[in-house]
Amino acid sequence: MYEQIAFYLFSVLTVGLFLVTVLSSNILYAMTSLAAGMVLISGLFFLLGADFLGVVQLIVYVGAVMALYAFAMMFFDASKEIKEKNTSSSLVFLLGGLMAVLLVLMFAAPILGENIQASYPPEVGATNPQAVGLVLFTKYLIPFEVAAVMLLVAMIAGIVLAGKKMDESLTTMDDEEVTLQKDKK
Amino acid sequence: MLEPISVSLASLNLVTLAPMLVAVAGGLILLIIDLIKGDLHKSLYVMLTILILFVDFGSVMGLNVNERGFFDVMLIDGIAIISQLLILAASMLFIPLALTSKRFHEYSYPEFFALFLFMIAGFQFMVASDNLILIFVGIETASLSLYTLIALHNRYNSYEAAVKYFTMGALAAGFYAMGSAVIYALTGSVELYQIAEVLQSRISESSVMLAVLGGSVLLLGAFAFKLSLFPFHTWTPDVYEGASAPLAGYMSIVPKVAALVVAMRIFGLYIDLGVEWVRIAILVLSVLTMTLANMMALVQDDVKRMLAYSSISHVGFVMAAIALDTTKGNTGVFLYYALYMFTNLGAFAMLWISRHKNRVFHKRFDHPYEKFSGLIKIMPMGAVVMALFMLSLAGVPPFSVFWGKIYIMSAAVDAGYVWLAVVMGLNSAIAAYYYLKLVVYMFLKEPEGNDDTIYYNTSKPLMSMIGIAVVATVGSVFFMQPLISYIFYMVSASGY
Amino acid sequence: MENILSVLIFFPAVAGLLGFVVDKNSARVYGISVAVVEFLLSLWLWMSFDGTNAGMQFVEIIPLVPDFGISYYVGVDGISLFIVVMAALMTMLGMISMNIEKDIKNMVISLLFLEMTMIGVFVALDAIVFYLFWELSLVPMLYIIGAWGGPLRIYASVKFFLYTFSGSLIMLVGMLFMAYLYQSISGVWSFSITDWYALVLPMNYQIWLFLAFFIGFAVKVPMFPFHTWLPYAHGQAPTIGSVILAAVLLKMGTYGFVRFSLPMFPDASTQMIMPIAVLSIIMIIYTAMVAYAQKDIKQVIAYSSVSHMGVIMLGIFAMNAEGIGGSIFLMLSHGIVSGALFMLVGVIYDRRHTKLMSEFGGLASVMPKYALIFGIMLMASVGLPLTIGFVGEFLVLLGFYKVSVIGTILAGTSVIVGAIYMLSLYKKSFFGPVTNEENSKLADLDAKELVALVPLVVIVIWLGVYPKPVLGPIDNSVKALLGFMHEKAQTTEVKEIITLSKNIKEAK
Amino acid sequence: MIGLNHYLILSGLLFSIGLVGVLRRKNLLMLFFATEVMLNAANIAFAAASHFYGDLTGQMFAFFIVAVAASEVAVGLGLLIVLYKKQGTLDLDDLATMKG
Amino acid sequence: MEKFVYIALFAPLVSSLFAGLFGMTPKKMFVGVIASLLLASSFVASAILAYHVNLTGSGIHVTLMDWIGAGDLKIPFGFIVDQVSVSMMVVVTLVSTVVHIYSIGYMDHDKSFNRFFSYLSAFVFSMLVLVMSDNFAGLFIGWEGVGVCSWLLIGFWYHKPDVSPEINPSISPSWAANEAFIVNRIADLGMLIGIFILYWNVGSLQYDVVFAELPNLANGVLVAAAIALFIGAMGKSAQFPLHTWLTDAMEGPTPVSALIHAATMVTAGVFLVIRAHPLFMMTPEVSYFIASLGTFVAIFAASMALVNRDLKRIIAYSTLSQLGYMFAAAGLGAYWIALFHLAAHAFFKALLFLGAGNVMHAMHDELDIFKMGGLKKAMRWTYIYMGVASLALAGIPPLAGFFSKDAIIETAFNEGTFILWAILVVTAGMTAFYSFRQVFLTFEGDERYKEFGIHPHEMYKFVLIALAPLGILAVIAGFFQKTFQGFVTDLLPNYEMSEHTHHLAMILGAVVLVFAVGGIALAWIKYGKGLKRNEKVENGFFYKLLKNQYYIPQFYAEFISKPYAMISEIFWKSVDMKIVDATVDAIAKTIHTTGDSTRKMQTGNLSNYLNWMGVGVVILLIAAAITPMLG
Repeated sequence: MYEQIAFYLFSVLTVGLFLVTVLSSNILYAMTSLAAGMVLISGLFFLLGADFLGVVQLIVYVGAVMALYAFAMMFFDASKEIKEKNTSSSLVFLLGGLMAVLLVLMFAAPILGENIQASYPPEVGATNPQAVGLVLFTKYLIPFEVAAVMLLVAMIAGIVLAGKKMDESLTTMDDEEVTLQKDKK
Repeated sequence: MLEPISVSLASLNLVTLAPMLVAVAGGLILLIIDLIKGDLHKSLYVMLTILILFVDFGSVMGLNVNERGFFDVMLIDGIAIISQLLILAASMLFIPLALTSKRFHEYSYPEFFALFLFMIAGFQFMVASDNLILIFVGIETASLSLYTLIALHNRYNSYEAAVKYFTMGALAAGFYAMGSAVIYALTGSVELYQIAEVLQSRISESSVMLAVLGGSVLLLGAFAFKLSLFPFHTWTPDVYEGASAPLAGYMSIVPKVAALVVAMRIFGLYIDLGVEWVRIAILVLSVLTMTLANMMALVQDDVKRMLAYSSISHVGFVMAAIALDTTKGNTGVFLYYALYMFTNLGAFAMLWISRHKNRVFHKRFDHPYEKFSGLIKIMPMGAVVMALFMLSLAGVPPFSVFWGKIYIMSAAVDAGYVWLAVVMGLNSAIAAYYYLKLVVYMFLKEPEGNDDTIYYNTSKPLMSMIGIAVVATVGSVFFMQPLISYIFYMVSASGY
Repeated sequence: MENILSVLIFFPAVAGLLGFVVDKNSARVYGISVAVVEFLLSLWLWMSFDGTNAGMQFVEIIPLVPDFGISYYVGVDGISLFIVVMAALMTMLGMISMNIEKDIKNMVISLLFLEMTMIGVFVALDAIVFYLFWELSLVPMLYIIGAWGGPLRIYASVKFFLYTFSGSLIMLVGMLFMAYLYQSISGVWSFSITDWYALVLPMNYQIWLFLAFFIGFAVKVPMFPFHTWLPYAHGQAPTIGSVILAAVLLKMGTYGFVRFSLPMFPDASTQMIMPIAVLSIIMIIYTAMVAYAQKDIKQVIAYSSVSHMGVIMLGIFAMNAEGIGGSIFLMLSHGIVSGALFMLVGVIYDRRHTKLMSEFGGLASVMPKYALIFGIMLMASVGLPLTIGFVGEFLVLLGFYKVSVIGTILAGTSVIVGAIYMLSLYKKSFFGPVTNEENSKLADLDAKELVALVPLVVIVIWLGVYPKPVLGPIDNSVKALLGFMHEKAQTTEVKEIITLSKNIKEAK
Repeated sequence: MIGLNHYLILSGLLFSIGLVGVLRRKNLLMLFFATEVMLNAANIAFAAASHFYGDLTGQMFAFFIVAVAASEVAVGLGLLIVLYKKQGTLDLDDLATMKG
Repeated sequence: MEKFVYIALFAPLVSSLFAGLFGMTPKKMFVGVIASLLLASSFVASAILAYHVNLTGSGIHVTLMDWIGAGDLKIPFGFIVDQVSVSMMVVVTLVSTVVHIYSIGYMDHDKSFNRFFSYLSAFVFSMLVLVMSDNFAGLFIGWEGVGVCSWLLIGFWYHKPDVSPEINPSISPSWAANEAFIVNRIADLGMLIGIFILYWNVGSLQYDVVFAELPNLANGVLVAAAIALFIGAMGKSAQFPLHTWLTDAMEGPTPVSALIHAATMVTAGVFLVIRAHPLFMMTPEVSYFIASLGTFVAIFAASMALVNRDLKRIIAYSTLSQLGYMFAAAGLGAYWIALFHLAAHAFFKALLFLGAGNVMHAMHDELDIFKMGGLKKAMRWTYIYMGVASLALAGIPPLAGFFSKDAIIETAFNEGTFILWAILVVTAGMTAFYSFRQVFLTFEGDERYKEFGIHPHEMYKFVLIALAPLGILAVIAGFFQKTFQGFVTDLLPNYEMSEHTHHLAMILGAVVLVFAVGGIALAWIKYGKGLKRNEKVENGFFYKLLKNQYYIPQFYAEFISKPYAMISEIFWKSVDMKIVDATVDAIAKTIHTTGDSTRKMQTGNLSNYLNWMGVGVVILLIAAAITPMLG
């Protein structure tokens, strides 16, 4: 019973919050509601027994990602009301609406397969983080490592792109300018 | 406490991982070298990269067909091997193009080469797995690197290109995630062979048909973006224009090959299951793609954008072969790219060596047609080589792309899709027009502007790369037989 | 020399490559020397050819892509032999008569490559090799028209290229389908034409395949209504380009019908006799009338080519030895005559830089030798007996009479309408007083031009009086072809339409 | 009883909301928010399916999606920074020099 | 004997080639002489052959080599010298020799003297091929060959400009040449069809094989073949409605008119009918049609000759008319009579033309007989020659024309075709009238030429001497009628008058003679004393009709030539350029515009791009949703 109440509560709230995120013209509202929606989603994860995922959601999304966005927002001086031109395209809402209708249609079907053997059921007696850890470090070790590489790439990319060296472009400089600049150093 | 799990090293089959490890480790080595001593010349990095790729290539060659590794996450089948070889070969052709006589921004970063290697690792993971998770992570690794590589060219157009590519990529990632979620919800698995089994049993449930198709649609959307199928192709010309010429050439091959392999795995599965709808959807998309892209290429004013549209059209061509879902069709995909690779890289390299830092001929375009006016008078060899590439792209025999074309058309005919072959033929005819346009400019028009500055970016390595491309383009007929039999063997061995 | 065909194909190509090294001022001589050697080689081929053997000779097979059934497979029979010789001859004479100063080296190299492709098309016995040369021939021609042509040259050359290219891509699909059928029946891939001959296909396949091949060939021929690229191409091309185009390239289309359509799809071919005959007759009369309306000498000859090609088409679909043999002979004669006519137009164009008839008049008084040779070629073109033009046209009409009387009468008007436009052309430019001052001082043919033209005159008369050395081998191969078609035809009606010569019937 | 369908429908709705955001946003930063919404929607679906199948794979996928989202943010923000330095705005209507 | 065949045949060819060698050089007298000698040798050889044939009674058949061999078709260069062909050979070579000699004088001042001989000898060669060939294809070679030579020779003075038809109905030599060639080509098509019919029904083109096979053929085939071959004959022999070219052909030098357009080439049609008599004998309907058409042309042409003022054109009309007689005879089955008239006509008509040539020579190419008169003083010999020839033409006994023409008229009576007979008789009277109208206007009466400051003079002596054989033959040829009949009827069917006709022969002859003499007398009355023009008559309808050749040339110009040119223009400008080519270009343009409009989706705006992706996925999803519903 409480599960139902929680689900509907969380659902309505997330939908509402995300609607604010995509519709609000104030970036601060948008970001805040996004963060709040993500918190609620972690609540859904807990509801589904995915404790570890819920925690990750909280830490990574709400903690890290949102913090990054916050910094970015400050960097871009975007805290003030943002004026977006030509946003009220009816096509967008038509597409979104159609998408919603179609997805609902699709998901309203008895999608849950019967007689499907779970490939990686949680280890008996393990808590959710333990079970996740077991699968993650056996079956999904490789994706895990690749994800590490991916994060490394992201890090390098972030550093390189945001770095000072990007301020001057060798691409558009003539050869003389390039040597001149080198000499300056 | 939980029992410790023991896994024998042999069962992991680490060798399947070797190629990617080489690439990743190589990338790390480059980073470390940079840390130890900065200010090293790019030629060092270029050569090291080539060496790493060489080792990588060797380790792929050493793989046995149809092996799995690492809890079956890794799947080394024939198409994984071929596609990795293609990716590596194209990369080896691409990277020496960094050795231009002029300095460009991206090559001043050692990170450029590290990111490049990570990207290759990403592609390799992508093709060497049938696990949707690893595919996803591989795609993202590669894509994120690629966005950065584009932006590193460091001029306004390249940021614009990177941002466009990135944003649309993010949307595509959303489609991919959602599509996988649908499939997972349907089958409880993210591994294609299991998905196939479960779907086989559920295909008769009419109530879930929408879900089955809907999942495929979302995935198709994601891959249509990667492969730049109409109407998901819109990023392509802009990104190619914004990226440096060699990178644009590279993008028209390697990411496409990787995405095609995955598309082959996923949509081949659907078609094998008898979901004709997917086949029709792909056919419609690919026909639209090749036709409309051709028509748009027709009206371009810039050679690079024209080549961008042409590469879209080529993808449409190849994608149709996937819809056939026959061994011959799939063989054709790789054959096509193996042949197209040389020609297309050669064409983009020709653009690269004619690249000016400032736009001399046109205020917006780097490579307007006018730039090539009367090239035969200014630089006969250059014009002949470029014309060769253009004719090859147009499918004039006996140049390389022709063989790919007839192989795929033949596959279409074999599969009973004669109309498709006809459409392909007519499209080739349309395509011939815009390739010819460049030939016409080069051979039949009088030079415009100052003559001597056209091939200004040239250097020995570039010339030798182009030499290789020319030899491969012209002499393709002599290695067709081994190529076809090798690819056919590999594809049929992996059951596609 | 068993591999003479390969030598013939690749000698000009190699020479063309080496030509890049040759100095600009010597390029002409280089080109002529190569062309002469090539022509001598082709004569050698003729000499070593066994005229009594109707089958393929000097066959070479080198597998290229065995998995896909592609091999380098060449050979000649009586049908292709003379076209090869003619191609070499016309290239040689064209090169001799060439009067181009600009970028002469590029021109010579293009011509040599073009020669390779032309010979390649006619000796190829593998569909892919055939297609390869077929397409490749477009490239040098594109360059020749586009670089040395008139004011509309780019439009003309691109139109030429794209039109032919589009058509041939449909043909390519046909070839692939043919290979597929072969594979599904025999289990192995093969693009060999002689292998394909062995296939007996059901009617509906034959029709579709016939149409696919038809589109490719018809554009090249060019058949009405696919002919409009031709006036542009001829109108804009430099003399040498028109010569080669008219003499050899157009023959690729009609040759294709003989080599592919007839023996592979005998039933469909007989089914399609009437539609093709209608198109051909329209071609003959309609383009002859259009030719009459032209103001430009070259355009007249260009349209007349279309008209004559209509006669050739008609002969091919006469389905008897007289008609097909006549067609092949007419291909040769049209090649020589129209080539010569284009050269002659080039002569006057070089002198006056115009080709409009209204600019001329009374040339016969000023340039008697020129007028004489033009007159001979004109008479050959209108099919005067004892010139080369008559033999083929006579045989074609004779052969087609068997198919349709009305058709023959209509097609026979070609002897009338042909005379009308040719004679009015001759009258307007050569007869009457010299009205234009500029014409009164024109120099008659010089030595170079005579060297190019006199051999053609000799051939025109020699083969008109004594066509046997050429007609004999052609006839042999054609009879074999018909015998083969007859055997392969599936219904008795078709067998009846395919008229065998009596001596074949007796032999059976 | 709350079944899988409930979660999936929620996921679908959120996905559509995210799509609307992606399609209508002109500010790049806010557009990125919308992509996060879409990825989160997928996460819900994965977690739910994982729960109802009693299978951990879905959670794994969700986990990696989170990682991907984080990486994307890093790279995306990096790109935005260079762009902002050059252009001074994040409005994507101003981002249209290349077209046609 | 074979060597005489070859001498007869190839001497003219050698002559032509020899003269051709000097074709572009200034006049060389020896060219003419050698050409004439070679022609004479050809004549001698022909005469020997004739003697031989007469002696042995059988023809000589030689085969030089193979010409065309394809499929079952085998055409050799084969020649047959039999009674028919040898008669033709003798006539042709005799007239040719005379004309060659004549031309030495006539073309004296022409700068293209050598070229002329080349063409003329080439013509003789072609004509000999025509008559000697042993198969239809060989005949066709000669047929076309004489056509080309005729084209060359009519257009010999090609440098003359075009003038309007009011000034000169023939416009210009080159125009007339082209007209002749093209009209002949129309007929040649018929001939070709005839050849095809015979080939596909018989399997050979050899005369002997074909004629032997004829009885086995269906009647329809025979009729078709006969009609087709006769159409060919109509062109060469300028029968209505293909007759207009012959008068225009008078633009050529007069020796050409004498040789080609009177004596030899134009009779090729008659020769064809005679040669193929087995065929025509089996198709009486066609033969009757031939006879009727011949008769019609006889009077039709004669009527036009009545009012014409052009010296050569009058003779040309008379040629036309006489050809009509020949066809009438041939069509009625009297082949030997036709051939006899052919030969006799050749002599006196050539003489007439050559005489006219003398007049022209004297009158500085003036042709209008209204501007002549009283020339008899200056040109006595010519007057005699032309007078004799005109008498012969008018059929006054005992000249050649009397015998030959009378026989034809008698045949018409004999066959019971009285209408034809009547027409032919009337025509005979008309013939006499216009011939002598011309003679009197030229030679008698007042000397009108003096107004134009012309000083006529007689032709060279040697020319006049050379005309003597023709003059003599014009007088005496008729006496050999029986000999000739005996000679050729070895091959041709004999034609004898019935008893009834035989009895009436004298009366019939007298009727004709009355008409002839009446005609001459009328001519003398009207023109003997000088030219008196009658405005009223000249403005009359009939006079105008005849003067304008029944408006047939105008009709052809308005309803054939002009529409042809117009349709050609329409085909080119409207159909070819605006429809066929425009369609092709429109396809290309459509592709191009589609590209141009599609490229608009590439706005450069990221938002649009994202929308496109959204649209793509949603459309696919909708399709996916609809598909299962559709099943």
